[in-house]
Order: sequence, then C-alpha cells, then structure tokens
Amino acid sequence: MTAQLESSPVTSVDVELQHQIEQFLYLEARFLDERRFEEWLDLFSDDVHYWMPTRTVRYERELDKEFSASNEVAHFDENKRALEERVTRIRSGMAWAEEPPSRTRHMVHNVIIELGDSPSELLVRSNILLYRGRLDRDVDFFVGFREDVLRQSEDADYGWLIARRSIFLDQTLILAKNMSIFL
Amino acid sequence: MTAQLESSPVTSVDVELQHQIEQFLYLEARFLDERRFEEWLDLFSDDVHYWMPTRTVRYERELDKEFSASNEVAHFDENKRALEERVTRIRSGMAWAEEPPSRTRHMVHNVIIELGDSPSELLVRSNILLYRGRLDRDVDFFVGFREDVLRQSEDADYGWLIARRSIFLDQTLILAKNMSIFL
Amino acid sequence: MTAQLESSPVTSVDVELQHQIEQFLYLEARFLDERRFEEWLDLFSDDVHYWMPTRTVRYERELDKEFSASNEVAHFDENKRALEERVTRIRSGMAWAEEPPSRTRHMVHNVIIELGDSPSELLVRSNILLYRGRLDRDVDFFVGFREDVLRQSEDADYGWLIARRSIFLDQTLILAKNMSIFL
Amino acid sequence: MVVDIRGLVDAKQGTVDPRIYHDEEIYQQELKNVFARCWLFLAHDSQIPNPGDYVTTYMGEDPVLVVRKRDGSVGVFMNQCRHRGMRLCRADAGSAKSFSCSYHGWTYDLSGNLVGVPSEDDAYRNEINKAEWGAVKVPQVDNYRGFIFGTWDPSAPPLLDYIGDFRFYFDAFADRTEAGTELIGGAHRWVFPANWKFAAEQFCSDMYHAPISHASAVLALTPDDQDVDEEVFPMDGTKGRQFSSELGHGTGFFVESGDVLANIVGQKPADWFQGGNPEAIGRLGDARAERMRGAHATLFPNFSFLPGINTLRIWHPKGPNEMEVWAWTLVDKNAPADVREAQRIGTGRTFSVAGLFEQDDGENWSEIQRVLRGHIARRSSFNVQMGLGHEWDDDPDFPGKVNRVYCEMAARGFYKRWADMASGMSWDELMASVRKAVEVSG
Amino acid sequence: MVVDIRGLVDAKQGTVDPRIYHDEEIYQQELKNVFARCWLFLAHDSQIPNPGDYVTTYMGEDPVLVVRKRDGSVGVFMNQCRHRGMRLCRADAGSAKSFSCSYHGWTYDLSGNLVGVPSEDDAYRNEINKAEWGAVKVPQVDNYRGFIFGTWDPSAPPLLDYIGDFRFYFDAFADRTEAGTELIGGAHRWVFPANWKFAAEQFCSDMYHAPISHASAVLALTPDDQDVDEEVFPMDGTKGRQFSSELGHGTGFFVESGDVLANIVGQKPADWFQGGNPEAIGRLGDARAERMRGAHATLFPNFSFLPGINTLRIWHPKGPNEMEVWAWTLVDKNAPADVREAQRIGTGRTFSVAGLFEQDDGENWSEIQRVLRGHIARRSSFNVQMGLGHEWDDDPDFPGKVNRVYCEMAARGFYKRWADMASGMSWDELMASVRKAVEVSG
Amino acid sequence: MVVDIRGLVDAKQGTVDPRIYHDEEIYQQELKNVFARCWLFLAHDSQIPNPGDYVTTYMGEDPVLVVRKRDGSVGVFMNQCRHRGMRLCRADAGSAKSFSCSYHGWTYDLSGNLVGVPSEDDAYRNEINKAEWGAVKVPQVDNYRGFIFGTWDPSAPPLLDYIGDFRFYFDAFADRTEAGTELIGGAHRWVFPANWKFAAEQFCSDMYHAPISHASAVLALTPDDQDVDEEVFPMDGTKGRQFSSELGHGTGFFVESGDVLANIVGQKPADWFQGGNPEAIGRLGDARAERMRGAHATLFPNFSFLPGINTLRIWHPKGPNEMEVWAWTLVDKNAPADVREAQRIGTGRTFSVAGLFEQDDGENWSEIQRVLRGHIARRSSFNVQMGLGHEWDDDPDFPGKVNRVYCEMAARGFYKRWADMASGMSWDELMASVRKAVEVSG
Ligand code: FES
Ligand code: FES
Ligand code: FES
Ligand SMILES: [Fe+3]
Ligand SMILES: [Fe+3]
Ligand SMILES: [Fe+3]
Repeated sequence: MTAQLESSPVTSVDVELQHQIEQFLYLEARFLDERRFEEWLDLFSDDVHYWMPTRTVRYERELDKEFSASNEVAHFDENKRALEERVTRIRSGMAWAEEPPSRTRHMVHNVIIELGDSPSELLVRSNILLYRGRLDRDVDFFVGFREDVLRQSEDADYGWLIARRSIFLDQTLILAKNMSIFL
Repeated sequence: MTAQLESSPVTSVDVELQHQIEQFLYLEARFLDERRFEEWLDLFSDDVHYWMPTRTVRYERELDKEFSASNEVAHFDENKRALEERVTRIRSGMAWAEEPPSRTRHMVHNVIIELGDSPSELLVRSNILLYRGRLDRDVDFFVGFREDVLRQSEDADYGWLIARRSIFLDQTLILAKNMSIFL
Repeated sequence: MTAQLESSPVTSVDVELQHQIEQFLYLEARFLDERRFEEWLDLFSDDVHYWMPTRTVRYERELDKEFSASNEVAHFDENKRALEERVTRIRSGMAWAEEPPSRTRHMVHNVIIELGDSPSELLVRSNILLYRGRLDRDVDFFVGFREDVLRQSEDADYGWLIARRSIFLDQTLILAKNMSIFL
Repeated sequence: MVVDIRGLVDAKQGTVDPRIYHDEEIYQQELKNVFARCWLFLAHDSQIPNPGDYVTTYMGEDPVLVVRKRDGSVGVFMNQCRHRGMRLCRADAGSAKSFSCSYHGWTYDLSGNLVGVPSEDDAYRNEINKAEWGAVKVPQVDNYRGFIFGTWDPSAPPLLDYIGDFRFYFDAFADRTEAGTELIGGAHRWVFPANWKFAAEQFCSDMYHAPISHASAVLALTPDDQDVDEEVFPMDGTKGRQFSSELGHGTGFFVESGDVLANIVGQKPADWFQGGNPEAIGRLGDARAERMRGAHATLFPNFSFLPGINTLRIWHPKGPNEMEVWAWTLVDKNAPADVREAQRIGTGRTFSVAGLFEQDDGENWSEIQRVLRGHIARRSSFNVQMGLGHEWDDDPDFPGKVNRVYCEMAARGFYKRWADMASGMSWDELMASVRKAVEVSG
Repeated sequence: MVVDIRGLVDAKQGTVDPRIYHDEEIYQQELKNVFARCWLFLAHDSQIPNPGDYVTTYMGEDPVLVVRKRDGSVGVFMNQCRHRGMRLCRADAGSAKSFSCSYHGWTYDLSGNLVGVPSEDDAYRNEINKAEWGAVKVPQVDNYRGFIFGTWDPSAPPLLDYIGDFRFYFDAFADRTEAGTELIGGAHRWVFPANWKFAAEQFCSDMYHAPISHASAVLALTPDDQDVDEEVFPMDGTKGRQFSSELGHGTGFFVESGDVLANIVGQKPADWFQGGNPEAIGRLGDARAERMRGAHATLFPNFSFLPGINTLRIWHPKGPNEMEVWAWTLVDKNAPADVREAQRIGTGRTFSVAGLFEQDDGENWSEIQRVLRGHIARRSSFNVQMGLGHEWDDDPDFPGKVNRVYCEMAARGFYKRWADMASGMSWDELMASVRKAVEVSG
Repeated sequence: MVVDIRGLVDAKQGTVDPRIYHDEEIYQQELKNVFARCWLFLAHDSQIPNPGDYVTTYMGEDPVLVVRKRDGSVGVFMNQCRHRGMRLCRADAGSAKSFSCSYHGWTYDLSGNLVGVPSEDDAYRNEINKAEWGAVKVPQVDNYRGFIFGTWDPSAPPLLDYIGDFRFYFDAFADRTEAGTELIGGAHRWVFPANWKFAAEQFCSDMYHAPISHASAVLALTPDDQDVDEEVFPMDGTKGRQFSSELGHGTGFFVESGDVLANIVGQKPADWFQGGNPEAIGRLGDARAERMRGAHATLFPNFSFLPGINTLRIWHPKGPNEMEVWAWTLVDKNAPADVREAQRIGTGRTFSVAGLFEQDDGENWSEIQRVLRGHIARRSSFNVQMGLGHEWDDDPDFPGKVNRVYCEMAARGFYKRWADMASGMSWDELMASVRKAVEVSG
C-alpha cells in the first residue's frame, strides 16, 4: 500500500495512497458534519491521543513557548474514553451548547503524507478550516493544522485508524463562546 | 471510466476518476469566478434541477424539519430556463446587485464520489466555501455542501453534465444582503 | 513527466503530475506557515516575477480596468532580490508587523494545470485562502487566485521552481492593517 | 431626548430628515413608542396548527414565543426567563409541552405561566410567588382571518380600529375565500444592513422604483413578444392607484393593466388571482378580485405583502442600521394544486434573498444607509413630494384617500404616522387625528 | 450620569434591573468606579519566577505589565508608552531586560521607569524630565500566598481588609500548605459575548444552575452505578452552605456530600483535596480540608475559582456585551505527581472553552445578553430572591453570613457591593457599611 | 457638547489628551467643524484627463463625485441622490455621460444638476423644481498645480491662503517643473483600525519614529557597506529641519544628509530628485531642489506626502477608531522613463499596505488605538514636548518657524489648529491668529 510508483523530489507518496487517505479524511469530516459521532469514534484507535494545546502570543525568540507543552494544560487532551464521554454528552439531549445543534463544515486542505515510524503507520499533515454556524447569527471559523498518525488496521471498517491527532489552532485567544466541536 | 484499480475499504472510486471529477468541478468554479456564465450554463443538463432549500433552527428531536421540503419554499428551485433567466438578468447591465460585479471565489473541498443510480451517473458530494467581495467593504462567506448528480454525456464539451444539484447552506438566517451568486 | 494516461475532455493533465504539483504547492504553503522563509525563497527561480496588482471597483463595461496594469502600481512587484529583502526584514527581529509573528494558514484550492509555453513549464492556477491570526484578536482573510509558471529544474531541491507568480485578490480596499505576509 | 422627532418629517412639504434612519437615540424612541405600542404581525394560524406548536419571532427587538395552546387559542409571551433572563426557547419553531429554561430549569407552560421551579421547597422555602414571575405576556393578541397580531400596549385600540380603512385593501389579500389562506412551509430570512423603514416605506408607497430598480428582472422574465412599458409595467401612472391611510398604512397597484404577475409566477396563478376565483369576486367585488394588478402594501409599521405574488414579510428592526427580513409565501387554501405550485416556486424565485427582484433592493437600501455615515449626507432632506396635493377621495372603485399609482402620498402618510408615534403622541391624540382626517375627507 | 445606579439593585427585595448588563454609560461608570478602585487579581507568583519574567494582563480594560524585578519584588505598570501611547509589550508572557517601545524607542526598566529616550540630548535638548514620564504605575500591589493583586486606587484599603471575612474561604484554596500553590503552564483564554457580571455572579453564588445547565456533563461523567441526585449533585440544599460577604465576595459548597470531584478530575485528586493532605487539615481544620465539596467562589469583582477542581479565572470586561475568560489550573506545589497530572487533564477537560461543563455556560450567558437588545426585555427586573431572609451567622463550622447552598444570598451581596461601588460611594462609606454589617450580624 | 475640545490640547506645555483619538462625540464635532470646513485634497488632474472621467472619494465621511466636465473644469458634488439618498455611483472611477440613480432613475449631469426624473409629467405633474434638487455641490473647488481641492464651507478662505506659508514646502513636491506632475495608475487603499490623526500627525511632524519603527526596513534596504546612522538616517537632528505652520501644516527633512532615497527607490530617482533636474533647481532653488532629503509632510488636516519617495495619500476618517488610507505614486511628468519606473516600483514596495516601511506603522497605530479602550489609558496625557521652545524663524534656507528635524513642533502646531477648528472657532478668528503669529514671528 505504501509502495511508490517512482521516485519524485516532492513526495515519495504515491497518488493512490494520497487518494485513499484524502478520502479517509473526507469521510471523517463527513461523519462529524452529519453528526454521526459514533461512526466517527470508530475511526479512532483505542489508544488514541487527541490533543490540542493552548497557544500564547510570544516574541520570535520565545516562539518555542508558543504552544503549551504536553505536561501543561490543553484545549483537548483526550483518550478514547474521554472522546466517548464527549459524545455521550452531546447525545444526552441536554448539552445546551449543541442543542439546538451547531452546523459544522470541516474543510480539509493541503494533505501531506509522510511515512510513519512503523511500516503500517503514516504521518498525515492537513490544514483544517472548520466553519460553524449556530443559532441564527453565530459564525465561527476554527483554523489550523493537524498532525495525525494513521495506522493501518485489518479490523477497521475503513482500513485505517487514527492513532494520534494533534491540532494546532491559529488563534491564541479563542474567538468563540465555546468549542463544542471536534476538529 | 468507472473501473477500479483495486478494492479499498475507504472508497471504490479510482483516482483517475476522482481527478477528472475534481477538475470538472474546478472548471465549473472557474467559469463562475470568471463570470463566464454562458459556459457555466452549458455544464448543466437540460433537465437539471438546481435546488437550495431554506433552513431553520430546530432542536435535535425535530432536526428532520431543519431544511424546507421539496414542496416548500426554497432559496433556489430552478430548472434550466430559470438558470438562464438569472444569467440574462446579470447580463442586462441593470442588475444592480451585480453591477458593479461581485468578486467571487468558489473553493471546492472534500469531494466524495459515489456511483449513481445508473452506470453513467455519479453522485458527487462536495463542501463549498464561496467568498464574495463586493464594492469596497462587503465580505460574505457562503458555506455548505452540495450533492450533485453528474451524468456522462458524449455531447457535453467536458464529458459530464450536472443533472441535479442540491445545495445545503450552513446558515439559517442568511447573513448577506442578497444572494446574487451561484453555488 | 507531463505525459498523459489518456485523452480526457476535462483535462489532459495526468493524475500523477497533478499529485506532484499539488504536493509542491502544499510544501510551499507549509514553508510559509512554518516560517521557513529561506526554504521558501529557494522554491523561486532567480528570474522570478512575483506580482499582485491593485484592484478597483468598476462597472462591468470598464472591468478591464479593474486590476492595475503592469506599468502601474502594485501591491507586490518583486524580483528575487526584493523577496529576499522582505525575508531579511522579517528576520531582523525589528519588523514589528511580524514581531510577535503572525500565525498564517495557506489553503490551496482548485489547482488547475495547463501546459506552459515551453515543454518544461506548466501554468498552474490555484485558488488561495490565507487565514491570518495576529496578536490576540486580529483575524484576516486574504482570498483570491494565483497564476504560477512552474519550471522544471534539475537543480531545484523539489524538481520545480516558481518562475512567475501573479496573485489576484478578491478585495479592492484591503481589509487588513497590513500585508506583512506572502501569498 | 435631544431630537424633536416630529420636526424631522414634514408631510406637508414632502420632506424627510435622513437622521430618522441613522440616529441611535431616535431608534431607541422608535422601539419604545412605535414597536412597543403598535399591533405587530406575529404569525399565521397555519404555522401552528396543533396544540403545543410554536414559533419564535420578534416584536421590535423583543423575542416572543407564539404558541398554540390546548384550547386552540394562541398565547404570546416574552421568550425570556424571569429568573436571569435566559432565552427560553432557541429554536425557530417546533412543538413542545412546556418551556424549560436551560440555565436553572424554571419551567413555563404554553401560556407562559411559571409552573415549575427546581427545589422550590428547599431553595425557595416555597416563598416564591410563581404567579408573579411568569413570562411577560403580550397583553393584547388578536387574529384577523388567520393573521395573528399582538401589541405590548394594553391601551392600544382594537386591531380592527388599528387596521381601519386599510382593511378594504388588506382583505384583497387576506379575505378572498371562506377557506382562507395558509403559509407554504419554509421561510426566507436574511439580514439587510439598512434601516427597516426603507423597506416598509417602499412596500407601502413605491411603485415608482420598480421599472428602474428591477429593470433587469422584468427584462429577464418578460417574453420577447411583450412590450414592457405598455403591458408589463405601464409608465402611465393613471393606470393605477395608490392609497394612503391616516393610520400609516398604504398600498398601490395597477388597474386592469400591468400584467407582471403572469411573468413572475406564471399564467395559472395570475388567472386564479385576477378573476379566476368566483368566490373571491363574490366576496371582494370585481375591482379587488379581478382588476387589481401588481399590488404592494404595508400595514404600519413593518408588515408588508404583495397581493398576487403573495409574498408577505416582516421587516424586523435590528438597530438603526440593520434589519432582518422574514418572508413567507401565502396561498389560498383552496387554490388548485398547479396554482399553488407555481406560486411556491415563483414567489421564492423573485422575492427572496436570492430573488430576481429582491436582490437589487438589497443593493439600494444598503448603499443609502452607508452614505448616511456622512455629516453633509445627513444634513439634506430627502424628497417625498411626488403627487403632493393631487389626491382624491371619491374614487368609484377604491375608497379612501387615493392618487395615481406612481406617487409618494402613502410614504408621506407612513412617515407622518411614524413621527407622531415615535414622538410619543398618545393613542387618544393618534386616533383623534385619524377620525378628524376621515371627517374632513369624508 | 443619567442612570442612578444604586436604584438598579434592590438587594432587600432581591431584584436586579437588567440594564446593568447592557448599558454603555453604566459600563463606563463601572470601569471608573469598580475596576479602577478594586483590588484585582493580576498573576500568580509561579508565572514569573525569575527576574525579568513578565506577563501582560488587564485591569478592567487597561493593559498592564506584571514584572518580576531584580530584587524579587513585582512591579506592575500600564502597558502603554507615555509618549504616544503605544502598547509597550505585545506578547502574553516572556522574559525581558527592559521594555522598548516599537514606535519611537522610549525604553522603560522592569519597574516601568523611563530610562532611555533616543536622541535625548539632540532632540530633547536634555530637557525631558524622565522621572515624570515613566509608565503609569499601579500604586498598590500586594501578594497573598502567591496571588498577586493590585489596585489603581491609592486610597483603597489594604488587601487583607479588602478580602476581609472571605479569607477563611479563600484560604481553603490558597493556603493549604506551607509550600503553597503554583499554576500549571498554559492558559485557556476565550471571548464570551456576554457581560462579565453573569460569570462573576454565577461563580459567587450559583450552585443552583449546575444540575440543569450542566446536566449533560454530569451525566457523561457519572459512572452508571452512581445516583446523580443523591451522590453527585444532591438536590437537598441543606447539605451545603453558601457564604456572602458584605464586601461582595461569595462562595458555596456541599458539606460531606456532592462527590462530583472524583468524577471530574479523578479519585486521586479528590482524595488529596478532601482529606488526604494532613498538612491541609492541620492548617485549615477538617471543615475546610475534608468536608467541603464542589465549591464555587468569587472574590469581588471578577476573580473566581473552584476549590478542588482548581480552575481559577479572571472575567475581563470588554464592553458591556463582552468579556474575556482567562483560566488557569492551580495545584498544590507538593501534590503527588499523579494528583497533579489528573488535575491538569481533568480541569481543562471540564472547565475551559472546550470543557464539558463550561460549554453550556457560554450558551446561556450569550443568549441572555442577546435578549437584552429588546426594549421590553430590559424593562422587567430579574429575580434574585432565593433564600431571602433565611441566612444565619452562627454556623459552627462556617463563619460569617451563611445560608443553604442553593441560594442567591451571595448574588444579592455581590450586586449590592457592585451598585454601591459603581455609583461612586467612597471607600470610607464602603468600609463603614461593612463594619456596621459585621457588628449587626456579630 | 460635553467635552471642551480646546482644553484637550495644550500646545504650550506640549501635551495632548488621548480622548481626542477615541471619543465619539469629539469625532462628530471633528466631522462638522474640521472636515466640513477645511480644504481637502480630492484628486489629481491626471486621474480624470477627459470629459466624463470621474473618481469617487470622500470628504470626511461624505462621499463625493469628482468629475471632469465638458468645458474641462472639474465638478464636485455629493455622491448621494436627493430623492431617497442612494449613492449615485458605486464605482471607484470610470467615465460617464451622466449619473443615473439605480433606485428610481433620477439622472444628474456631470455637474450634479438634476436633469432627468422618470415620469416627471405623469407622476410629478411637472411640479418638481429640478433646479432645487440637484446633488449637493461642493461650493468651493480649486486646483493648485494639478492638485484638486475642495471645501464644503463657502466662507473658507481661498485655497492659497489656506496653504499659506506651507506653500514653499508644498512646491518642492508639486511645482518642480512647468510640465508638472502626474499620478501613476493604480492606488493602494486599505483599512487601518486607528484614528486618522495618528497618521496625519506622523507625516506632519515625526521623523523621530523612523529609526525605530522602520529599523527593519532600513536594515533590509541598506547595502552592507553603508553606515545607517551616519549615511542613511543620521541621528543628529541638526542635520535637518522641521517646519510648522500656524495653519496646522508641517514638514521635516534632512539637509544634505540622510540618503535614504537611493536605497528606497533607487539611485536614478534619487539623483533626479536631489539635484538632477535643472529645471527644478531653477524654479525652487538649491535648498529645495538639491539639498532636501527624506522629507515627510502633511497639509492640514489629512493630506500627506513624502517628497522624493513621492507617495501621496489621504487619511480618510471612518469613525474615531478607524481610517482608510488611499495612497498614490506621483511622478514628474517629464521624468526620464527609468526614473519613473524605479519610482513606480520603489514607492509601492515601501509605502503601501504591503510596503516594507508602512507595515510597521500599521502595527503601531492599531495598538495605540486598542489601548485607548482603557479608562486609565485615556486619563494620562501624551507627551508632545520635543524641541519645545527651541524654534527659530530666520533660517537662511527654510522660511517660517523651523526647528531641528527630530522635533514635535509641527505636531503641536497640527493639534493646536485641530483643537481650534474642532471647537468651532470661526474662520475670522482662525485666520487672525495666523496673521498674528506671522507678525510676531516675522
Ligand atoms: S435564567 Fe431561567 S431558570 Fe434561571
Ligand atoms: S509612542 Fe512609545 S516611544 Fe513614541
Ligand atoms: S433614490 Fe435616487 S432616484 Fe430615488
Ligand atoms: Fe423592490
Ligand atoms: Fe456553570
Ligand atoms: Fe512611518
């Protein structure tokens, strides 16, 4: 699957793999936008780490401190169970931030694939733009990039599982009343 | 054309077809952004149904009533002739909402292809983000997804015709002074 | 490299080339978003012309005057040395518009490839959406399309060099306090 | 209050001071003296057929719930919890047994009575007087031919007095058959960056803008073999009438000419609306049921409709510089299926945020509003003089004060009423001036 | 000033006029009389451990620099150049030797003194008195147990007098061990389109909203074998206490029940916080170190925290209709590693912009605020009567004026203090009223 | 008017109250008393060479059309229809035979006269007095060396009196050759979230910010073998002059040093501008045509330019917290092609929204403005004392009140004039104070 058609200076990932991975990410986005959260959860491995650090404004010389470290606070620092709890919450009918439901649109961009640490893992980098409409007037854009580790899996419905997702937003101060969404 | 390279759990659509369809949608977007409306019209079949329902805020348990039904009012509920009338209007030089012309940019995302009802038809799902600049200050984002039926056609200049387009916006209240655009 | 699998009515560009060029543009975007400006500069030929005209609101009959001409003023009208000076400026630590640094996200869309004037050149058209976060509250969207001339080059790290870039923004009045960014 | 609002409208000279569209202080007076006192359109019966059905809407900027109660009557009350002010219901429409606040769970019944308070015994020691803390109710609600109206003002005159001499014209829209009317499902809602009065006034009084503002739409929809000026939009204003009520309402229409309807929504609805419905002729007479064409109308202050095209809409104020348009399509309940279908499509295609006609109104109103940021721009009065002094009140077919169809008489009436109300004139004075006008003209 | 602010809060009857959340004039008074006079939380010692370390924050809407000086003390001064007003430092945090203005290069030392002026000789002829043109300094800065506070008002009472009888409760959070506390790195910051007082009041006084507002989060986090009403969030208000200070501060908590903490952050932190830390018991006694559960608290005006969950936050005002939340996670410096880790994750997962609990608060506050655009909406008072007249001040465990945990006594105290201050009451009067209240209740 | 504007500027002590940049009331006074009375730059002759050519621009916030009439003269009138206020022309520029309103079709000729009213006979009964309802015309328009100016105030003094003693310096930009100047096509337009006065004052009086604000650009453009401080931006202020006019105008420049121009736009334009144009030397003398370097200048209130670099711009006010910059590049009509080309590229590359220099100004101004949301931030005066009391008026080369180049004398002059005008001082008083100042200094 990760074999290459020919050597290329830009990327060694063949176009068929690129196609499959892009479709996988589009499918994931579609599950979220269609509120098929249980199917969405199934795309993640049981040992997934789903992480979005916080971010601060820093001068260039201290830019390494821009994102919170792994031992600091995060917007999301979730294992599979925590993701499931979030879905449980939304499904409760009393999650006011999502009742009435938000209208989300996940736009996946600039997908760059690299071979991962193990032969069955890929490192997938994508830009994400999430547009959220809520109630009659709320509009939010959540923009950033994601680094996913995708793991090939026989058991997975779609051949791959997301084993790690790190999300880096391009906002420091979050310009939204809440993040009742997934990225 | 719809043959598949190999079976895959994510999608059965081969990468070459994906490429052709994406290029087709990009071409369509380009026609709109370059105001080549007559060429754009030629991409639609004579029996096209071009439809965008209205949308309301509903609680989850009544989410099936979110979009207006096919026998209710719509933002667009157009046949080919109606689309032509819209183009006639814009070309009149007196369509003030488009004179001076808006500046549009159609961004097509997350293209997912499924085989349609007939062997010569494809069901193509895409996310759309339309950025509109107008006069000096107006900026509007129209965001949502589209479900197209693409029909293979010998006669069509580009091999395909759009036989049906359904557009689902992610706004209920439209946050723009008009929709003098196409999606 | 530019050979075609088969003739198609939509595009004659084969999917492998499309893949390589898209990856090239994603790489370029990544260099910018990761502030790897020197690597970014290396993607441009020494004779590059990097150009973004200004734009005015015009009635349809004078739409040919919408963009400033090549002998008029431009937002960017840069040769390689000028691009280098811009990077020098940013690297100085005193470029206040970028100190603290902006957070950019370049989203490349709707890539359409055409064969260029010479066999080793491609004409690549792409829509671009640049999201910029700055300090705690600034958010800017720079949206438009780009026409690149990509030149195949043995010496280039990634096989291609950008020999010309023309950027056409969808704003006339720029709705941002500055354009301390690249598109 | 610094500004003398009555001085800003000179109906006698036909001038209006542009500050009425832009000034924040005037806007606050308007919310208080106009929107909190007038009868406002809330919903149509057909939107809430069953007990528990509700829609949410606004009266001025105040959100209200309009609910079908178990006894079939309609309850209207603030969509605001009396505890800490949370919006009780955040959906546009739906069906409910009661309304429970998402903040602390106070629960209100379909009439807005407070019926449940969590821990009422333990936390409140049963000392809270729930009867005192129900949602604020709209004190007067009435229903005219399926159209539900309400007013915040307990002393406002009855709805029919408020509609007054406009009823003759409203009936041509609302009272065509015994079966009545209904709204087609779905609604067009959008934001206009302009003062609501531009829209209300235009639908009240402005046939004059159509040939220019909507030239492109008329052109696109007119078959090649028709002459626009003669057949579709006659430029001869004597071929139509404008009516103005002292109560601020207004309407205008062609008579036996201006066959725009067939082009907009199709021949079948045009035939149905213009003579093809015998019951309507019986109820309304031929002037209203056969000969009226292309009418526009506003019921003061912000409820407008186009008989025939059958769009109806509210212009919700959202600050001096913005409004929301909420537009529906009305059909006769007993209209044939093809008429109904043509109307469903045709109305949306022409009068909606993407509508061939309405797109251009948006461009005009928003640019007028932007110009009013200027200091000089706000200093020169607008001209509202068309047809000044040429009205008559003895038309054989059309009662009340009428004029040619290209006219601004109804605009003068609209703004005069607005200025009287906005400046705080009492209902006694307001209704007395109407009676006096009717006497004088009568 | 048109509005009489004191008249807008009736603590005796338990009503609040909604204009206090919406009116621009009141807001400007608030900036002047509340935020420019109160002691405000600025930073925690652990954020700026080394000389030159700084954070930027706001006092009201005024940006300030909080800097660790070379002598170890903390300097606080306006983040505004005295020359033409440029923001001196545009980073959220960092380390610096001095602050040099990016406009013309005036340079300030770590105390805010103006120490460098380019071309001072040539351009200024050495006539500029640099001592006069230092950054505006915060005249009173104090540190209580690692928490750094400041006030613009040189005549404000000392910090400990300002904290007053709330100190007993603050200590349960801040003074658990000799080693003290520290903030975990990183912060949650986001924008709420609502008035800051909704948030401050809720953390001060509102246990009552939790079972409803946060029903979904409690449900998601509660193991299947637990009974929510009994074990997690007892609906019996006698099982907890609310405290209200005449100084405007307030807190509420369960006592020996309400085991929400284990579900939220895990069993280990719950054990640690609720009895597992012998040093804390020694310092605080068992009531505070073992039996308090699920507490919420606000130190007037805009500094709130949840002991146990250990989020702390500032509600920065940003106009009447908006606030920013800046939230951190606090840990005992000597807490075991697994406690610390559980707290780091659990706090962020529940109380942050993406937090399971806090998401829903955002929905409530923003919708309350939107409704206040309405004219009628601003005319009816909110109800703040829960537990009115039922307080006692002789609780064996919890000193001061207390009540059941589901109560609005602390809200009444908060709003009364706010109204007194916002209306411009002097510190003498403000503190006299406190002494009198203490005497009366004592 | 609550605020006493004159008290906000103390030119004697060199302080300015920051409220002048932030207060909405002051802003409205500014629109009325400054922008509706001053001579404002409208366009350059070369933008509208042929009859029918027009550009749209603003005077304050009022939109105007600037039109080349058939007789070659220029007409300027409100871009607002007198009927219902629609913007007559929505393009930035173009060519037209007349202007027809898109709302109801009223048509205006190139002078703004109302010449067509649809259905004038039928709808208006020919009773509308079209002569009364033309677009509001700018009563005074004048042209100085190709620069078109206008004022709303019929009683404003003539343009040349308004320019006054600044003309000597303006000529160095505008009157270099008999052939005159022209604008290169295209314009840079962008939005700054800051008060316009920050920009106008800086171009009037502020050489001092350049070495700091623009350090990165100077560095990037300076060849390695040059010493910035010595050759490019001398830090010795005696090497240049600042001039301040009682009329509010100001300029500053180096003399025979500060060779920044060659680095910015290239050696050829630098040579051409600094001595290479014999005709300029003949007309202007060597001080202005050879020895001036790196000049900045503002013609009160909001027209600024940089001689040599040859950007010129308007700072359009858009509320107290925002401006729009409209910037063009000027060239001598008879400049050699390579000079012209270097200027076209070099000016845009440095002074535009993406310009190496101007990017940083945007960062400074916008952050100053944001800080002014603070209550304390608005309470402390800004320091404008540089060079106070050290001016002279007998410079052999540079007439008028001058000082060293690093100075704030011209800022004091700018703000004094602004305060006098904004507070409503009459033209008689305004011009009398100028004469008196000239007498005193003369
Ligand atoms: S706000 Fe509705 S119950 Fe408290
Ligand atoms: S504004 Fe800071 S040095 Fe001038
Ligand atoms: S507004 Fe211009 S013609 Fe009516
Ligand atoms: Fe219209
Ligand atoms: Fe809460
Ligand atoms: Fe500058």
